[in-house]
Amino acid sequence: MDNYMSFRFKAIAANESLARSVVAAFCVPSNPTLDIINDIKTSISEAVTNCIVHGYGKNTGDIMIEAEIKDDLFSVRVIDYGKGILNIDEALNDFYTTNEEDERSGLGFTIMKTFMDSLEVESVWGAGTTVTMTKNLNA
Amino acid sequence: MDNYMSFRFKAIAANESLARSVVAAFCVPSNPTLDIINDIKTSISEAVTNCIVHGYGKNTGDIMIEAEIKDDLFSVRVIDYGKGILNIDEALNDFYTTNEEDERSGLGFTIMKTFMDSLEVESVWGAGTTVTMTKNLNA
Amino acid sequence: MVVKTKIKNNNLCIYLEGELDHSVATKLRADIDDYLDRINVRNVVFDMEKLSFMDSTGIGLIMGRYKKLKARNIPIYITKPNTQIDKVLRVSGIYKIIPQI
Amino acid sequence: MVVKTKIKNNNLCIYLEGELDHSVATKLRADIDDYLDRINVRNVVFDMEKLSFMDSTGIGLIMGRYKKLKARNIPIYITKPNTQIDKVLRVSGIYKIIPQI
Ligand SMILES: Nc1ncnc2c1ncn2[C@@H]1O[C@H](COP(=O)(O)OP(=O)(O)O)[C@@H](O)[C@H]1O
Ligand SMILES: Nc1ncnc2c1ncn2[C@@H]1O[C@H](COP(=O)(O)OP(=O)(O)O)[C@@H](O)[C@H]1O
Repeated sequence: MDNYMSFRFKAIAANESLARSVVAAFCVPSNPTLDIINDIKTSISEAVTNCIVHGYGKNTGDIMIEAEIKDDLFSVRVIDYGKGILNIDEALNDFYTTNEEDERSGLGFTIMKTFMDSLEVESVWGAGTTVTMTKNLNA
Repeated sequence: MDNYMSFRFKAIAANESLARSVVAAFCVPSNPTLDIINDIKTSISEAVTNCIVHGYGKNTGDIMIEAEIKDDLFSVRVIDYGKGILNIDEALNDFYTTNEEDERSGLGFTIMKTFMDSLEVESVWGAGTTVTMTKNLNA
Repeated sequence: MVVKTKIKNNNLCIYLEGELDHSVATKLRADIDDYLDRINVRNVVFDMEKLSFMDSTGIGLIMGRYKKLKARNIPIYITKPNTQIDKVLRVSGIYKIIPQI
Repeated sequence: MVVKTKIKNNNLCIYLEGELDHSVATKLRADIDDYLDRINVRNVVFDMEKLSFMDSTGIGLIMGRYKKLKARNIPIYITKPNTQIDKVLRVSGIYKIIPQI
């Protein structure tokens, strides 16, 4: 069943689990395996946490999740309107983090890359970041 | 914890349970009783079903749910951009339905009124309907 | 939405399972009517023990079966609704014509 | 997020329960460090049997405790991660320094 949704919410840590639940509930009718649902939940958690921790930091703002299912292909964009990323290639490196003092692992993008079928990062410095991911729900 | 979200999705019957789950997941961190959560889920189900059945009918379109929690007061707006309601007073009557052939009971608004603390209906004929409801999450 | 049935002593029990909303109503109604048309019983009971959610769509569906069966002089009953469903049933006033047993 | 602890034969077991993400990390880290600072043990085990979800925030948290305890010569271990968490742990390469038992 083809479907779409967009979900916009306050960028606070308490909404990380809400975002995971909403995206999982959106995918469930397509009958993916639990492993696939978990890969998606984990990746959404990474992307949303990045918006809160890096995109907004001490500031507040909104996070937008736009998702679509088309012929079993799930695609999702996680968008913030925060700080942005200066050097995306560097940010994508395993263990690279700008937030060592908070014990970030630098593995968020690594997990998104590994758990999803595709990952794309676009960012405008000072204006925000869009992370686009796709995954086949019945691979 | 004050919070807000907006959730926009395709007006198809399969999304009725998604809408219920999303709104419930949004309210849960405020620690309402299960009865309160169920009152909200039921009312959201009524409002969303109305958008699909009456607002769009054989057409397609989007449904928007805007929700907010402020000092334990939950308020939500369920919006469609469909047919609209000509006579709102009439529509609010118990057992009034324009869709008897589909075995609608005419009790959707009655349930929303009874289950929530407040209900307000605004509509522009030909342009859509907005149902606004509030409920104290820790009454 | 799953529906199972059992006949015992000429009483039909219809077991509703899952969530009863508008998204499942058309198929559910067809399934139940198809079955009711083919059998003759003395009473019909809707068993809701495994029904986790129901909104006013369910009221319309039960009322519709009530009318069909009333024409055949078969009374219907409701049993084991959970708190959420019982509240919907009470608000509808349906218990006046379809008792809970 | 709940955390319980038990000491047996000079081994400390830290039982993680619920979902470990960024929203609970600061308090969880403070709770664990507060406890670790006050005791002396031979090994530390993170028991994840009741942890239902963990993302890379958990990797950062475990690595942080690993570094603190390494300075005191106390090795740490992980036990009973579920499939989702095991996958996160494997991708991180953490098992090379913090074995699963
Ligand atoms: N939404 C974002 N806004 C701004 N910077 C970001 C965003 N997402 C990621 N980054 C940058 O990319 C780096 C790497 O991200 P990631 O691999 O998720 O690791 P971590 O979150 O552990 O730092 C971050 O440390 C940060 O500098
Ligand atoms: N979103 C909507 N768009 C257009 N008409 C609506 C909408 N919601 C309700 N109505 C009108 O109000 C009537 C009463 O609604 P309700 O009390 O929910 O009962 P029911 O859905 O069973 O008909 C409907 O039959 C319909 O004519």
